[in-house]
Amino acid sequence: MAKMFRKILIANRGEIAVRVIRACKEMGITPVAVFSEADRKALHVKLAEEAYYLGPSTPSQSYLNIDKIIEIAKEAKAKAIHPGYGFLAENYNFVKRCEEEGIVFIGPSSEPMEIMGIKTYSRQRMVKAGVPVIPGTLKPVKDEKDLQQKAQEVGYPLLLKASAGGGGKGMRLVESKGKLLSSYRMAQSEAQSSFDDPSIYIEKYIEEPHHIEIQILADQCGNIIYLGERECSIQRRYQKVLEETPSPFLDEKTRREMGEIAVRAAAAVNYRNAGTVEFIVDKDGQFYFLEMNTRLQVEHPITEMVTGIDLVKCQIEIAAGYPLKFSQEDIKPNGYSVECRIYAEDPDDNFMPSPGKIVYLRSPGGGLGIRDDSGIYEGYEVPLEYDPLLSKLITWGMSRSEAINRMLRALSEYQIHGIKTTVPFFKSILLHPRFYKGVYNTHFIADMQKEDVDDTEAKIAALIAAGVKSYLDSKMVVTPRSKKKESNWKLQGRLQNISNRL
Amino acid sequence: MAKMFRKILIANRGEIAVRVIRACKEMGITPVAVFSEADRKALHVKLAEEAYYLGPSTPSQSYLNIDKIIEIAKEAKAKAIHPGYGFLAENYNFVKRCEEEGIVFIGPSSEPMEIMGIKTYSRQRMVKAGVPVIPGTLKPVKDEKDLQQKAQEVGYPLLLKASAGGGGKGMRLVESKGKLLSSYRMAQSEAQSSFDDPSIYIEKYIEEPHHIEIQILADQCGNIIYLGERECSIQRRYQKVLEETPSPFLDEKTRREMGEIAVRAAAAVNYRNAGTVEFIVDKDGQFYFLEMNTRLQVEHPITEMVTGIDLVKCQIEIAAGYPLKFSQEDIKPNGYSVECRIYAEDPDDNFMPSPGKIVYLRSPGGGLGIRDDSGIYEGYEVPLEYDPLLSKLITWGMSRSEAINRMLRALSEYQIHGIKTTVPFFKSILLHPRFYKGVYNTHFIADMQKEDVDDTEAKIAALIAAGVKSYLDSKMVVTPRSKKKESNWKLQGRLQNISNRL
Amino acid sequence: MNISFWLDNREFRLNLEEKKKNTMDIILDQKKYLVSVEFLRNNELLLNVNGKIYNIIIDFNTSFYSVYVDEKFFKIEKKSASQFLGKQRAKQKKADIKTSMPGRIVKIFLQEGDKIKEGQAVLVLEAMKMENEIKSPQSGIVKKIIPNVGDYVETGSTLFSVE
Amino acid sequence: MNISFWLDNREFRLNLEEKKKNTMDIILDQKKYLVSVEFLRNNELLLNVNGKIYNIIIDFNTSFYSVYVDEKFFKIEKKSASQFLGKQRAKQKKADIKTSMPGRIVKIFLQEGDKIKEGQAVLVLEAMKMENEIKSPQSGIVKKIIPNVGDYVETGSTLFSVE
Repeated sequence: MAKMFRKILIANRGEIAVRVIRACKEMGITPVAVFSEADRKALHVKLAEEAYYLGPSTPSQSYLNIDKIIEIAKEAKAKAIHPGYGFLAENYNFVKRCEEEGIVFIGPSSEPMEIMGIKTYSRQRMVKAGVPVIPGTLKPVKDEKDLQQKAQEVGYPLLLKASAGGGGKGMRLVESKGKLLSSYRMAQSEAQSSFDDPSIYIEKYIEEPHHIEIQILADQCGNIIYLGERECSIQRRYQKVLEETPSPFLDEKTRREMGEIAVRAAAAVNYRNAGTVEFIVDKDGQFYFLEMNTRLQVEHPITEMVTGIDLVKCQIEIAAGYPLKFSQEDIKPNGYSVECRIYAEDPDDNFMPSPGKIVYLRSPGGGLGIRDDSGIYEGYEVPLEYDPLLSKLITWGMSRSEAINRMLRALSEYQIHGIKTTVPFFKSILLHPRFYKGVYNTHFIADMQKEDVDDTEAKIAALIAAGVKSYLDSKMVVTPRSKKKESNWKLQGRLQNISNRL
Repeated sequence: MAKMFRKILIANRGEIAVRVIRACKEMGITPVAVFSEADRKALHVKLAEEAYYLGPSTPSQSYLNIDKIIEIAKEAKAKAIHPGYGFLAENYNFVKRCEEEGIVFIGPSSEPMEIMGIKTYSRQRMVKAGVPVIPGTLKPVKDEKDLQQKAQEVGYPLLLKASAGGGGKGMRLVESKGKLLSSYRMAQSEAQSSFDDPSIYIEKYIEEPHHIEIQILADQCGNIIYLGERECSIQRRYQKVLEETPSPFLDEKTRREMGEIAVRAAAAVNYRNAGTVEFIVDKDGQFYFLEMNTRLQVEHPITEMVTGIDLVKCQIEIAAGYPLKFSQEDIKPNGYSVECRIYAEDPDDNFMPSPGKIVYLRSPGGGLGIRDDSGIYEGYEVPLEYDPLLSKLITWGMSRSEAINRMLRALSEYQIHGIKTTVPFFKSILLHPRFYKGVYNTHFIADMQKEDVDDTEAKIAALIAAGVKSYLDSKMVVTPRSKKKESNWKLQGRLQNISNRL
Repeated sequence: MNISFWLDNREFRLNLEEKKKNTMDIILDQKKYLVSVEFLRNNELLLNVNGKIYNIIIDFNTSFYSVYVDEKFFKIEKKSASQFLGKQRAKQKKADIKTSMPGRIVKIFLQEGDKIKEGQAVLVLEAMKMENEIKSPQSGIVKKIIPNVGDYVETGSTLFSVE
Repeated sequence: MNISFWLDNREFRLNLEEKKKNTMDIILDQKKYLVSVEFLRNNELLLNVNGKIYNIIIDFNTSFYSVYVDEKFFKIEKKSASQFLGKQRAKQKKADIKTSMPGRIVKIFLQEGDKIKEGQAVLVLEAMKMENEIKSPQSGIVKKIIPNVGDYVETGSTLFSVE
């Protein structure tokens, strides 16, 4: 009979490590955190019950250091490891190593992970399983002759993609025959440098594409269910920015078909764990398998909000050998959910990363349907070494408009000072007529022109504030013996300045 | 056709004012706050879009000052007033005044409020409407002779209650004939001083009672629905401490019966607005009408968590004349929810009030099914003048145990320093075997003996912390030129102490 | 470095040896702990004791440390045993009852000179819309009652003394 | 009291008259505002302007105020018009391009002496796992490029100058 783990090591950092730590605590499992030099004061360390030092800040020497992580797991007697997302989450060598060391990896076994990791493999498998894939080649093109011939068959516009790839690296859009060769060579060299594997395959380019993914759960007893979709078409530089569920673009029939296909895709590789099957959906609602993420997604919370199912707890139960607690019939998504990814980036300066100290923080907790999965706290210094995701603000509503209006309210209460964040950016997305109507595709942000907001009122307030401060500071000098409360504040102000100057 | 308000004045303070302000913002309505001297820096002022000064801190001169509130509403052009709970929420003279002034009171009309306010009136009405009431007298006892005769009919043990009363004031439990007269005289004088109305009526005393209430919604078109129950038996000095829904004590049949009776009770007085019908349920599941609260309840969020319905928005829509968006069939509560009331009281010192400055605050936002309806922020000074409710921590779970374990996790992350709070107290309730099993009645807290927790580990950590601090402070003196980060912290520490000393 | 503290009327001796920056060995009750510490905001410490994590808020004023370990509070005194016992003895003889909260005096049950039993209520303090009975921690005679009915009292101010 | 500020290259004159503690009349652009202010934590103000509420974070360093109004940021300068215009003129002539974030230089496209157009990328700075092109705010000649590929640069340090 399945037995629950006593301790789980979380081989990750930031908000996702915090997320997993909380799930462990709610299950009575002791969470064990690991941290790099830069993360000595990180929130995931503060919230863990145990924490161990990994090494220098560079990922290769800390969160990607397989030997060290295995060593700590053994020392701390953690019988299982949760990889979060990123870092080692889709590294099948790490999974193999865990399998050898007799440590449970909370995720799929290494084989399906390997298949899904290599795009040409997975395309072949999916076709065999009767899962529709984007028209194109199933194998990497052999040479430039082969390339030109295959390109002719597929037709233009087309995409050249790295077989080992992902995340837009080694990808090229080819509009016409003329650009084919040059693009191919660029793609090859980029693929080589990113994945040290130059092999490239061809995909038909889908116009006005939607990026929609299906959440699935598969246990070790062969049960697989789908938990509805997530609309992820709001992207910038192939980076998801905002997600929502259900998708305003899908009809019930397509939704169900995609769910059933996703289950088939998972079954085809003997998948177990939570997983996500990503689809490209064209403007006519035709959908094609894009890739499968064999791990927890950043945007998993919106599915949790409409189903009530805690996906991280499910991952842990599945890994421990428990059967799923629910069948497909039990899954009845309820209401609407939206997620905004709060990044440490400056929306007014071309989304430049903005690491640094958070000197002031007010989070928008409170009220129905608000969730803030955050990895930061006031006084925390956002490190330069890792990705800039600070927090995920999630809202739920009975209607789509309630979820959106709740998000606008929550954003208006979200105050992060000391670094720049994308909080203000979301207002312009959420209030954009095309978003509000729900008619958008992956080109939305690129097409969206930034309309400038009228801030006269705020400007006046700012000038008045400056006036008040300079008046009171001047007064402080002439009359040192003013009322207690007041002088107290002023001295505080002074002290503050001194300590800032250190 | 109904028209939505442009502005709403919130005639309240603390977490409930914040709650209403947020609902307004999500509906695109401008919230207008009012504040007393003590509340100049209160959170409800910070979050409001407009705020006006009411007067001195004493409630009678601020939050109970009807003339001033009406005057501000007119000045600010607020066409409606939300009373929250407490203060003027059940004052039918205020409602009459609003009716005269042509301002919409977001609540029932004055008549049903008046009927429900006087216990003997409401008992009579309910009996007429076929709503079961606790056996006893429907009218106040005329004199001591009448008292003794009626007491004989009702039988012992019995309760003497103030007709105008509520909240345990002017209430006496009489075990036997011998104590009747003396108890009656005490009850009378207490009723006189509390409500300047000495009239007393008799109720049969229910053994091992449960306090369970039904949430209802009634619009102006005659639609009335019920939204399930709330189990409120965890009480201290007639004060609710923790609530949950659904009640672990009720079966489906009783639940439905109580809901239908609650609807009948509301219909009997032409009720409109959100409202709560409170019942006493005896150990055999027999239920009796206790009273009706003609306003929003403190514990309304747990009903929102399982139904997804925002009750404050419903109140506002009803007051504006909109019909309910859902019928009884649409109401399908989902999952379990628990609320812990975080009070500024010292659980280790007989729940002494603990006003003062909150020097450090970490709220447990984050994760699925967590909600913190709070009226405080770091740096806020909890005033002495008002009730000690700081925040309501609410969790949701698919199962009752998930909701409870989530609450335990959230409480473990809730750090409020500078004042004493009831946060630690809830752990002992939630972990108590009788609570966990769900077999408890209103005597639970009184019966519960405080088992002391083993804090050896924490003690050792505290001693080590003191050692580290005194070591580093001593070092600071001898070597002033230590590393930047370190000395920075130390100076901060120093400056802190100085400013504290002001 | 050796330090001695008092906690719950018991003395604890600490031996502390710094290994490298913010990392030290600490011996307490013959047990050795590997401790590393991070400094967050003023007075906020992140303590790692043999891998176990503790969130600490610590404040030092004149004679004692106020330490919060997660939500638990400890008062750790730094003064020497003799002083300490001295104060203890004093406690036996005479007790000044101070208020742990500000509020208004609404009732006084006794007068100076009255006999009083341990746990007997002396007066009622109202704060935050609640009436709170202030009881005597020991039996004896009421020596002094400072405030009058209606007075407003600050936190820490003496209400009455029992001897 | 009269104060003058510069915001977005425009001068604003304020007249401020304190009525009672923390309450004042302020005249700005011929409009009069009734202002009351509450002081929260250091640098945090709760401003009430004719009944409207603004949450303010304000910091003064040497020559300007950094003011956050809710989530909007404003830089309000206190220096005199002459200085200000002086600086403006300077800006026209020569531009030192500073980095608004720390990071590592991974590519440099141009050399000193090269012609450059407004908006053209000069180098690539890597931070937080993203490569960011640093562009020139104006056309001209690249006068200096300070860092080399592989260098680590701090916030505010100059990357290159265009003239």
